[in-house]
Amino acid sequence: MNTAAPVSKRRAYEAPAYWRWLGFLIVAAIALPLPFLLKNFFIFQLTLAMVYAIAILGLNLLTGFNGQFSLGHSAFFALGAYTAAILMDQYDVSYYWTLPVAGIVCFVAGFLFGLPALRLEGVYLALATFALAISMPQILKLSPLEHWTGGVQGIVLIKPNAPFGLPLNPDQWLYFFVFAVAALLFFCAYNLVSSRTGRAIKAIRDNPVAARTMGVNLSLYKSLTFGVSALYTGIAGALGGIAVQFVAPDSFTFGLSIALFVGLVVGGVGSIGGALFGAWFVLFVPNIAEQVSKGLAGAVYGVMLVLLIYLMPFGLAGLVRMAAMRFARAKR
Amino acid sequence: MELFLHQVLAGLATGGIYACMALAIVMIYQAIDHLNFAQGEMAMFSTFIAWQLIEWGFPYWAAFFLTLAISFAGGYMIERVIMRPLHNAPILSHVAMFIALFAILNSAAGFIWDYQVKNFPTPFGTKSILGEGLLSAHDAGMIGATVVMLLFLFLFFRYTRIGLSMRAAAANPESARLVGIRVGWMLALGWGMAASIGAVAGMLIAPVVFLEPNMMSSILLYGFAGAVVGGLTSPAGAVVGGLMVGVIENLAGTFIPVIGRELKLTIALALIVLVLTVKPSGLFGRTVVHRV
Amino acid sequence: MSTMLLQAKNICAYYGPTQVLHGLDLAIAEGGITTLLGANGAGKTTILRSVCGMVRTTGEIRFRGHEIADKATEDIVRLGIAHVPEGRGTFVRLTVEENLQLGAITRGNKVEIATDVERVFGYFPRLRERYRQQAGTLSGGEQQMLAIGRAMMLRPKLLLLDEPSFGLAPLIVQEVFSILKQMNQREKVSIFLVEQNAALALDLADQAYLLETGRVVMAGAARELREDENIRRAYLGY
Amino acid sequence: MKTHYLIPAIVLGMALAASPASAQKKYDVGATDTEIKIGNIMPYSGPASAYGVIGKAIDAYFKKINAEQGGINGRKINFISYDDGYNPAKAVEQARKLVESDEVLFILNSLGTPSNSAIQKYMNAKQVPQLFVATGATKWGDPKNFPWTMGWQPPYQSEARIYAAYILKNKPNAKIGILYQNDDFGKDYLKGLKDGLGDKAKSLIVSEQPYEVTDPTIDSQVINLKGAGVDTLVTITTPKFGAQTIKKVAELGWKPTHIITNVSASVGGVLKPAGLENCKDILSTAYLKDASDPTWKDDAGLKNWIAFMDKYMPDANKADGSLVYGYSVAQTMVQVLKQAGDNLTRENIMKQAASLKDVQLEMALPGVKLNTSATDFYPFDQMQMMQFGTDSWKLFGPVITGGVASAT
Repeated sequence: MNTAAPVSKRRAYEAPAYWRWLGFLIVAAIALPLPFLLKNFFIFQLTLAMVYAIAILGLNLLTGFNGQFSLGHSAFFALGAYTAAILMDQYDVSYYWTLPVAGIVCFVAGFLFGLPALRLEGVYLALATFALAISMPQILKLSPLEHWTGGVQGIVLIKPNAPFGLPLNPDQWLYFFVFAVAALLFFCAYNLVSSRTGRAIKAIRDNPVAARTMGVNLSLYKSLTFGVSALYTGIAGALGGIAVQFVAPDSFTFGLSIALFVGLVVGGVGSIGGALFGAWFVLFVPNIAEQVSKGLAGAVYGVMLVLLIYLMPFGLAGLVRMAAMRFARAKR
Repeated sequence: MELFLHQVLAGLATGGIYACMALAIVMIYQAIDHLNFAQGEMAMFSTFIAWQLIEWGFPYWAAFFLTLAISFAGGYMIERVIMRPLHNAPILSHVAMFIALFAILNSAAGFIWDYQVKNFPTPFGTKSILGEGLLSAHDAGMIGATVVMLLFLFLFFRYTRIGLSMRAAAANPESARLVGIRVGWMLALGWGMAASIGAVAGMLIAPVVFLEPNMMSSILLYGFAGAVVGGLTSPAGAVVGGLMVGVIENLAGTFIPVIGRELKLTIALALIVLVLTVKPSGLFGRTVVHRV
Repeated sequence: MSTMLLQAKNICAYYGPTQVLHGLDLAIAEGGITTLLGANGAGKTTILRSVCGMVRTTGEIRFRGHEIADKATEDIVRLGIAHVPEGRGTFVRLTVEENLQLGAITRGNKVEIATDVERVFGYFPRLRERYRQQAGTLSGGEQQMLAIGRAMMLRPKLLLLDEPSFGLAPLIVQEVFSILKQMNQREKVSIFLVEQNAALALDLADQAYLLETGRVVMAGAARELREDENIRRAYLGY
Repeated sequence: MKTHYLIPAIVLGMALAASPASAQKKYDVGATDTEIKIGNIMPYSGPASAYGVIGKAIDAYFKKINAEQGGINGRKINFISYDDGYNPAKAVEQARKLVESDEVLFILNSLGTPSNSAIQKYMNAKQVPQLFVATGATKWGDPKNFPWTMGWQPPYQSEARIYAAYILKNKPNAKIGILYQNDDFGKDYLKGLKDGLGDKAKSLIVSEQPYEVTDPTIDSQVINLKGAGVDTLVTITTPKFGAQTIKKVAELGWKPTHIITNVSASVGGVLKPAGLENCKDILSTAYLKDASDPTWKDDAGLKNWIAFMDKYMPDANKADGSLVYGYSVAQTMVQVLKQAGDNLTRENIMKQAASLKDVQLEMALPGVKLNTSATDFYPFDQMQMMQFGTDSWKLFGPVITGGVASAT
């Protein structure tokens, strides 16, 4: 497949800045009281949804904004999760310190992987990242590394308690913690995308030749984007490991990459807010599918995915954008 | 040295499987300009249909050709019914559609035929023809059939008008319409042919790995690797690439100490990525030269 | 003046929700060369795409008595309209030979096709030298020749050309345009030419239209337009 | 026909658990006068979906109990089974859903070592029984550290030790080659085999060949084993690779002493596809009856099972060993619930699960009995060796009690 320019070249409808702030405030107003209203299990699920949203956002930075296709983000997710787990398990590092470390490790890994990947485009890049995703669980199982990784048995972690004697249970605390991290990362992503650098990144997606003539250093920007994308996904992995309290090679198979990719598409390629809906899909649609039919859970999931893509070929963000455009036109 | 030879032979036998799949992948790439992630599952599903026909008492070859026809119709229908409404959607939505197709076919096969491994007959027999069972008649037959298919495809694409139309429709649909080609039909035809070739691959592979719903998921990966290393634009490259992957993987697993046994796939993949960074369109792929 | 080959009435065209053409009328005489002038973004390319059914269009387009406004591109082409699109639409991965064969893909008679290939070589001898080469490796001028050659393989009644001079050296442009003139006369093919280079186009054409923001603002014999004061100032630059 | 299939078990259970139905009713979340809620996690989708039928078989058996006996002690069983796609992270989510949202009394037979490892700590912290997990890893019988987790099937290591003992006794100078799946399952077997061989492991094992579940074939590994001069092959594989190995060994014209794990010993699921003519003299062990093995065709237990299958799972493939497995797990559970009587607290469930005495399930081999105690959390720890004849397995030797339970 030709994925050099995977997103539609149509001009995106840009919402005014105050809308974004309004959107954030609405999300916050809904999200913050939730932990006091829901059972712990739902709080945990929402926490996981935010974790996936961060990972999908990371993938979106690479695929949606820079036009590089990746099926290998489960590997960065795993790397982040294992970095956090090993630091906590072997070196008694506090969970919050593991996030920056996981982020940096993944940034470096992503940057380095991005360098040879520079020579690859479209399907070839897809295969290289695919290979990365397939290899990661095998590397994690490798006997010489067993001492750190726990081999096939994985690592069990302890769930952090709320600090400063806050009257929150661990699930509630983790929810707020992840919410804060997610808010920060989404904020950074917005700023990155609309900055000078962000324009360069998008220019590479839309027209690499023109970008080069405009003086954009293609290799540097592409590798950096790869690094930042891996950083996001790695932090998500670390948070995921902490939330689930367990990391093992089987949690980070190629299936995770596929799930993130599907989340990216249904949320909306090239849309930052879409990652939230993508995460919702990744987490809840399999549950809905199995309620419909146990034996055909996979098929039901597939059919739901098909219908969703028919309904909104440009993802939820595309649908919203279209509606907003209609609305704006109608107002005129 | 003996072990080396044995592993090379066994690698060729396994590589035959990959080559077969790689060919099917390149075929659909030629026809629709996409990699289809559901291709392996389509092949698996076709093979189950053949198995069912044989269970119902059809003779092997009748089941074989009937399956080809059914698969062709199935592939054609998938394009018309599922992919057609999406022709304006972005490419990533297509990929998501392939994933959905994968999930549906895999799950449906498990539901209909359950997950017990099934024996699938071979038309070539299992007699050993080289090196005491290293290369069986079936292995040789499989490689032979792959080469025949390759030849057939080469002739079809190179020398028939419809083959030329299909290539044109895939490479540049808009221009193809402008010379009067019915692009929609060509795409559906491409899907149909790819499904049939996948069915052949499935029916050749199943006797070796046993038939079950997850039979193809890993083979598809190796097929991709073979197709890409050989060059996606070159059917012959895909066959050579598939055989290479089989041999390299066996040698890495056997001769690289400590990590080789546990990471043989990883090592094979790393080598492929290395090849690609040196030769980005594969060993035999044609680089498209653009001059403005 | 002979009968009208193509007659368009009140065509409007849209890209998504954006309207590009605003109800224009157009007629192309059989056997002649008609050119369409206008600034960038005036909608010249869109008219060609409308004729070929490549963009959402309303209105009425008749070609040799057939209503074609609601037909699919491939069916319109099969009626005898060949279109050399913007950017030439070359099949870069295919050979020159295959590109030419594709031009005649809707025709069945192999002998006729073979003689037509020879005829194209008669106009463009350079293509014969490049016969087995991948089309993407050709130079810009050669690719333009290939595109025109491919279009002629259809034996069209009407040839639509979109900016054939774009990106070519002046000498090559001269060569291409003189060949177009010959083709028009010898092959009995009418030509509808969209061109930035107004001077060149008006020299070649019999009839001309001037387009501004999706509307026809002037029409007439090419000779008359060339004499027009406004046109001279705005498009010919002297 | 309305038979009480569990008659022997019930009699035994009654005899041993003095008066199970105490007058006082006690409940934890998940149990009421009319209902017992049981949770379960299965890989209905994903790479291990082949095992999803276990969940379906358990469900079908509970349906039968509800329909034919009105449930257990008047309480219907409400069996809630969720899919985790063999993904540990998803298993945690599903376990929490079962415990916190559906409020089940306990979780039964959740499948897979990774998934159970992921939820073990949570279940023990919550003090919710994680009963009869569907994995043979040795770590599930650890009442000291994880008093709320219990295994069910014989530990992989126990089985491996049986093979080790067999080899030491019958082929003291064997050249052993091992083909194993490179995951928790394979590595546990490997450890058991090496532990069982003891000091001689180093000298006897000449080649170890791992494979990945994602490998299309194991041809290369088998060739390496043959090339290393192996004369005793131990095959630690899942069914598909077991069939491939048997076939490849035959194709190579190689005739080692071939031991294959119980997981891959199904006549209908592995040996038939691999070709029965290739299976002569293969060794394995068993603890459940193989429904596809003609040996049992006149067995009363099997007939009951077939009657159950025909009525409650008519579309299922009877050659699938997982169906017998699920059926037997459900029967074990019914036994425990009967013993618990009206005291349906989580603590008592755990206590009753740890008080199984010589329970003979109808689909277990004759003489292979369930036994647990406060210190023994391995319900099945007995197996018998068998050798394949021309079309069926022949049991031989005594019923062997695995060494792992006593060793730890």
